[in-house]
Amino acid sequence: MAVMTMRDALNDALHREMERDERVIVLGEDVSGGAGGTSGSRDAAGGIFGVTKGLLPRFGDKRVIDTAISESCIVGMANGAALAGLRPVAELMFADFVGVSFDQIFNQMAKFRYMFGGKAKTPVVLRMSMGAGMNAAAQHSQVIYPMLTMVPGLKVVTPSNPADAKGLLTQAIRDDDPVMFLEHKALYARKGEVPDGDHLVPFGEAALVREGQDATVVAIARMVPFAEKALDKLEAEGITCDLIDLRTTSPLDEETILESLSLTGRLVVVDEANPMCSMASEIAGLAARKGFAHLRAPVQCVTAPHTPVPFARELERLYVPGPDRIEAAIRDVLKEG
Amino acid sequence: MAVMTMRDALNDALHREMERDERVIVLGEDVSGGAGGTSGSRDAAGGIFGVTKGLLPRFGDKRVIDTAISESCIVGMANGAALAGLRPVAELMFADFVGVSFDQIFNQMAKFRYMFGGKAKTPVVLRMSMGAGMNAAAQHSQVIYPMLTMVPGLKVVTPSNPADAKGLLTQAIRDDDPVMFLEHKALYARKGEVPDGDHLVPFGEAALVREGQDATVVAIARMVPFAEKALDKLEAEGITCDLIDLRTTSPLDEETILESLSLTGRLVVVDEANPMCSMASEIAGLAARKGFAHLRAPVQCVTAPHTPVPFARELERLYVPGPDRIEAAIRDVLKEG
Amino acid sequence: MQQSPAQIRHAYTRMRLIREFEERLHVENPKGEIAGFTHLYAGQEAIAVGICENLDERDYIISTHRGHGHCLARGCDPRDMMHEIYGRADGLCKGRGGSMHIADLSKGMLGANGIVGGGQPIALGAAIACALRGDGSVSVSFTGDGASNQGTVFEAMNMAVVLKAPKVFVFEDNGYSEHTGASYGIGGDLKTRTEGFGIPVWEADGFDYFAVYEAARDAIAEARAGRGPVAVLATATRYFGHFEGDPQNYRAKDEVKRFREEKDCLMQMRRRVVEAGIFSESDLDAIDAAVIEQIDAAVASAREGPRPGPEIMLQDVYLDY
Amino acid sequence: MQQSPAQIRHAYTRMRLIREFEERLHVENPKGEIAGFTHLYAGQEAIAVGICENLDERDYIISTHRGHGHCLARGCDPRDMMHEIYGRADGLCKGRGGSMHIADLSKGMLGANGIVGGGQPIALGAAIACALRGDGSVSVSFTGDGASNQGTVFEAMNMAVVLKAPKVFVFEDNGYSEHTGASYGIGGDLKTRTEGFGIPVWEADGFDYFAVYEAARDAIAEARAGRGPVAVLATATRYFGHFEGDPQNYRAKDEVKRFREEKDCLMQMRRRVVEAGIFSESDLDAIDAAVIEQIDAAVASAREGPRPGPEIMLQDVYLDY
Ligand SMILES: Cc1ncc(C[n+]2csc(CCOP(=O)(O)OP(=O)(O)O)c2C)c(N)n1
Ligand SMILES: Cc1ncc(C[n+]2csc(CCOP(=O)(O)OP(=O)(O)O)c2C)c(N)n1
Ligand SMILES: [Mg+2]
Ligand SMILES: [Mg+2]
Repeated sequence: MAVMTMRDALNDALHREMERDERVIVLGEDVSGGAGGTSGSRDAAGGIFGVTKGLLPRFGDKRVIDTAISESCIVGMANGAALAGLRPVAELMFADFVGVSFDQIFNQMAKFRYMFGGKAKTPVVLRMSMGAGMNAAAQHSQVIYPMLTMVPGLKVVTPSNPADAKGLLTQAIRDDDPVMFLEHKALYARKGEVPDGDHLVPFGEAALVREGQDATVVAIARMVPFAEKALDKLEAEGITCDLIDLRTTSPLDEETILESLSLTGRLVVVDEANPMCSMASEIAGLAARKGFAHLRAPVQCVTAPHTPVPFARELERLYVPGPDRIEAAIRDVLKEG
Repeated sequence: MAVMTMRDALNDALHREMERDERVIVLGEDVSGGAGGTSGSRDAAGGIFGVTKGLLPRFGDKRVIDTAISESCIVGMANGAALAGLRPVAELMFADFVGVSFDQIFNQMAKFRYMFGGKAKTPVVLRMSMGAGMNAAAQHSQVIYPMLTMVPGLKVVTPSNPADAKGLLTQAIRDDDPVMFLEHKALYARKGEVPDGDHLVPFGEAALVREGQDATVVAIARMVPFAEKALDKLEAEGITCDLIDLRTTSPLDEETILESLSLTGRLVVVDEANPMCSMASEIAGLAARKGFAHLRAPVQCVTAPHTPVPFARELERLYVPGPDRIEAAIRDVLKEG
Repeated sequence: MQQSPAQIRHAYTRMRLIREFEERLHVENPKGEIAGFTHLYAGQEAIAVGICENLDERDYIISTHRGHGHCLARGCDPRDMMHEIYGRADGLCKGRGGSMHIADLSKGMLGANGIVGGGQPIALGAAIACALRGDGSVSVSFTGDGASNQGTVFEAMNMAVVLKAPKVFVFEDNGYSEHTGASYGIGGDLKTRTEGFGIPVWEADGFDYFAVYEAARDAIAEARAGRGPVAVLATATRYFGHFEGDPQNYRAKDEVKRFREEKDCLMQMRRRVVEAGIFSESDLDAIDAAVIEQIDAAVASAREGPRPGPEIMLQDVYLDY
Repeated sequence: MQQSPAQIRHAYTRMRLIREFEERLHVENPKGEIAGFTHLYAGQEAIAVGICENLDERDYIISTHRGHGHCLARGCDPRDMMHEIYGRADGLCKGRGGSMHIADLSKGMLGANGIVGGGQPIALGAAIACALRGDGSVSVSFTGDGASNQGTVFEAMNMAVVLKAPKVFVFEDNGYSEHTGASYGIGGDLKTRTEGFGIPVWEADGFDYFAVYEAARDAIAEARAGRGPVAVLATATRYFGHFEGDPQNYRAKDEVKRFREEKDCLMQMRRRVVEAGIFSESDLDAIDAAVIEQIDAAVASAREGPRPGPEIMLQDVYLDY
């Protein structure tokens, strides 16, 4: 075990998997950086968040491929390379850029295997940074997992800490299905203990981060540490909750949620997404469909408002569901029933 | 009142609005058709489903603009024309083609007004055909309203019959916000009475298509006539339900749903979308959040499975939620509580 | 004609196979047993076959919505394809894909594609795999005149040049993009526009098998040698509507008739082969007859093929979920 | 130099305004009061101003992520912009947009855009509105060397030709696309590639205001006359990193220094104007001093500007919902 940032844990997983399997390639804008520049460096960036740093010097530019600004082409290339036997890890700098590449995600990689009668395998990992927290405004701050989660054929991964980031990325690269790998940009610097050597976290297994009695709190990515903060405060008052970190939104670990709900009878879902057709909606709906017998109070959803992500610090802080709103929702869920 | 198909009702609305307001323009692939062809006709298509038939001869090729196959550009042009004072009605032949134009929908038109401090107005209508029913397979059969409904800044319209189609399209064209107008391809030939002259259906007002006692059934687009079929059968046995046709999924008429639920205590949601983060999830979640006090049984969601749309007739029929599955869900919702 | 008689027989047979496959679908379609959109390739056979005769096992192709010709030229089984088009459980894609999504990965056939312009970046990805293997293999995308205006196609041309990838862009100008003439939608012209990206272009008459074959041979040799992407631009026409059922209001009444009578690729090939004394008319008639028999059998078995059920609907969304 | 002294004063002032605006932001940024990504335009002033001096009220422009220069050249209020960049409630966009989303519809400024390549189709839509009005107005998009590879840009070029739209494509080659050299990502070269679409290209040294102005004047005249889209290709450099905070590892240490010393657009313009006897050094110094005062005031007021609250977060998603 070593303590490291999520960025370094991801970087470690990439190095290890590229070492382990020569079919793994990395591609995207500035995944190395410096090509055509005047400094002579070919590892000038290593990804704008530094996650792919050091890969080009180690594995060369046939396996670490800088591209032009052509996201449809980046994702499409990953799709084709996968069909042809490689295991590409493609990068969209910002998750918001699914906009310019959505067809290759939603109509192509997600559907090949099904449309082609089960004969195709498309082991693509699409890494992207998501979420608010850097005041990057409306086009660089979205968490887009709901619109990926709804697409059959995709798996969707949302790590909240360095150990999971390493374990889930390793799993993603070894997985034979297309995986959307969403790295919350406000978590890159989050530190934590990370297992040395091979570390895999299976998909579809949520983590029970805390155990408690009074309610079930389900959270995703950056909402997990925020929920922990809220719980720290409530625990001082004797209020305890199960805190479930989904880790993957597709597959969704319904069992863990429903089991916890059967014990607590109360549910709070914390989702950085906009409210409509969100993961919060999905899980609240799950409770209404399959957890109804246990439900003792209205489900509380803590989400962003139905607005784009605003720029100014004051506004972004209001936009993102924070510990205070989570705490208030937990208090609310305890009131009734 | 005249009886006409949904296709003709839409065509009528387009003719009337182009006549009424010269800022209205229409653009898309083959919205007229025949340009560069050898027959000399410039109204050779009128849209592949015939909805824009007759517009070019009437309004000319400055206002009825055939484009190349460049959907990002089509939607982007509509956005820019709208910012510059026109009222464009752009067409994506198939809703699935949001894939190749998603950025202009999700990062541009939806966000201009907000990002630009409330100064921009983007009165774009984006028409598209959606849904299964023509065995057009995985890339030409999707209902994509959930991924549009979740985007703040968009309005999303899903007519189920000719009268609403006319009234909602007229409203969409006169509306100052961007509107996603989803025409179910299996409904183009559906006939019904359509008011003559000006006819507007406001957004965010669901229609109570049938009134009943035993449960609330919420349905969208083609699911409305399917639900009617199911109810016809159940009514013969004395089971009656409220049937709510959402008409627009954004804004969502929560009041009508919750009011009905407060009377029936039981909810069935019928949605042609895949199940995760669907409108079914949203409305089931709504019941868990705001309708919990009235809810007497688990919510039943009738949706497509978590698979792409399959091609073969037998498979597509299994895929689409039909009257039988709706009937079964209503029976199920009556069992408990 | 530097090709051996065996090669010529192979190519002729493939072209005839495509022609009969499509002509037969045109006859069967109105009977109502075939669901969905069917886009026929008849008229353009010399292009698909002229290209694919230059390929071997290691290579990849990716097709369009008008995919039957490319699939057959690449060696997909016509019987399995027919079953797929009829939506049968034992079709090439288990009845899940249909005409617009026929794929055969075992043959390096990366799929027809219902999204115009969807295939070109994918084919470029396969080209990268070819380059990494370093075995001289290439990846081919077919692109219609209409598709050539899609942003993804431009992106793929650009990136192919950046990466010097062994990618072959085949442009098939059949005069129409659905109901719109090719000349309307294309800014500049296909050749100059492609060359503007730094991609050399070989032009060929798309009705002339030998012309396409030779252009493709030279172009593909460049790509195999690692000198970067190449393009082949071939012009032809489609004999039928955009899709089966298209009333073709955009087209002069006798347009197709004239092409059929004056330029038909099979007619031309027959004439040249017979004139060169390589095969006799009756040799070729025998091929034609065998092909027709094969198609008869394919249709007959497809009509009786097994209907897919719920398991087929639910399987193969993931390998593991 | 066929421009009047008043015109030259106007252009010089705008260029200086951009320069001082950006230099000042570079100084203020590390202090931590400015949030988000800030992309500075310093070094390229002659391009934005050389283009915009040819425009009038009816015209439109659309910008990029590096938008301050285009906004100021188009006449946006530097104080309101500064408030926006500081995220104030009374900023040009109420603090919701920030540096990357400054827009001023009242000035025909259709916005900076955080999506590379997002603006070109939008500007084409505005060009269609211009054509429909038939008043000779034009719509201008600015596109970086990196952005030029985005599919949407190619689509917009193509459709502009198809529709013969009064659209002006300005390509700004500043040598870099984030951390990657321009030469790496562009297949072919910008000029030939653009001409391949059938768009005539005027080239200009992007450090030379008069060269850009004249190229733009001639190009825009074509577009205004209804002869279809045109392009201006100008080469310059950016003086700062891609964004504020960029360590610029991809760049030789003295690269910017040399450009600043040898080619700087303001230096060149001063020299030519003074040599031609149009203004004296002290005339220009006076302009500079006034600009600096204006920027000082803008920064001072922005620092004290009102913070936005919850109403601002919730408003303006729709006109009516
Ligand atoms: C992204 C996308 N846009 C539009 C369509 C509808 N469409 C299918 S084929 C076609 C025309 C294609 O023309 P071309 O590329 O010339 O191929 P051809 O049909 O002539 O073989 C269009 C517009 C589509 N399938 N995908
Ligand atoms: C669609 C999209 N892809 C990538 C980015 C990230 N990005 C922002 S600016 C930039 C480089 C742009 O280079 P260029 O067009 O030359 O403009 P410059 O920064 O040099 O002004 C990139 C890759 C983005 N904002 N949008
Ligand atoms: Mg064509
Ligand atoms: Mg640049």
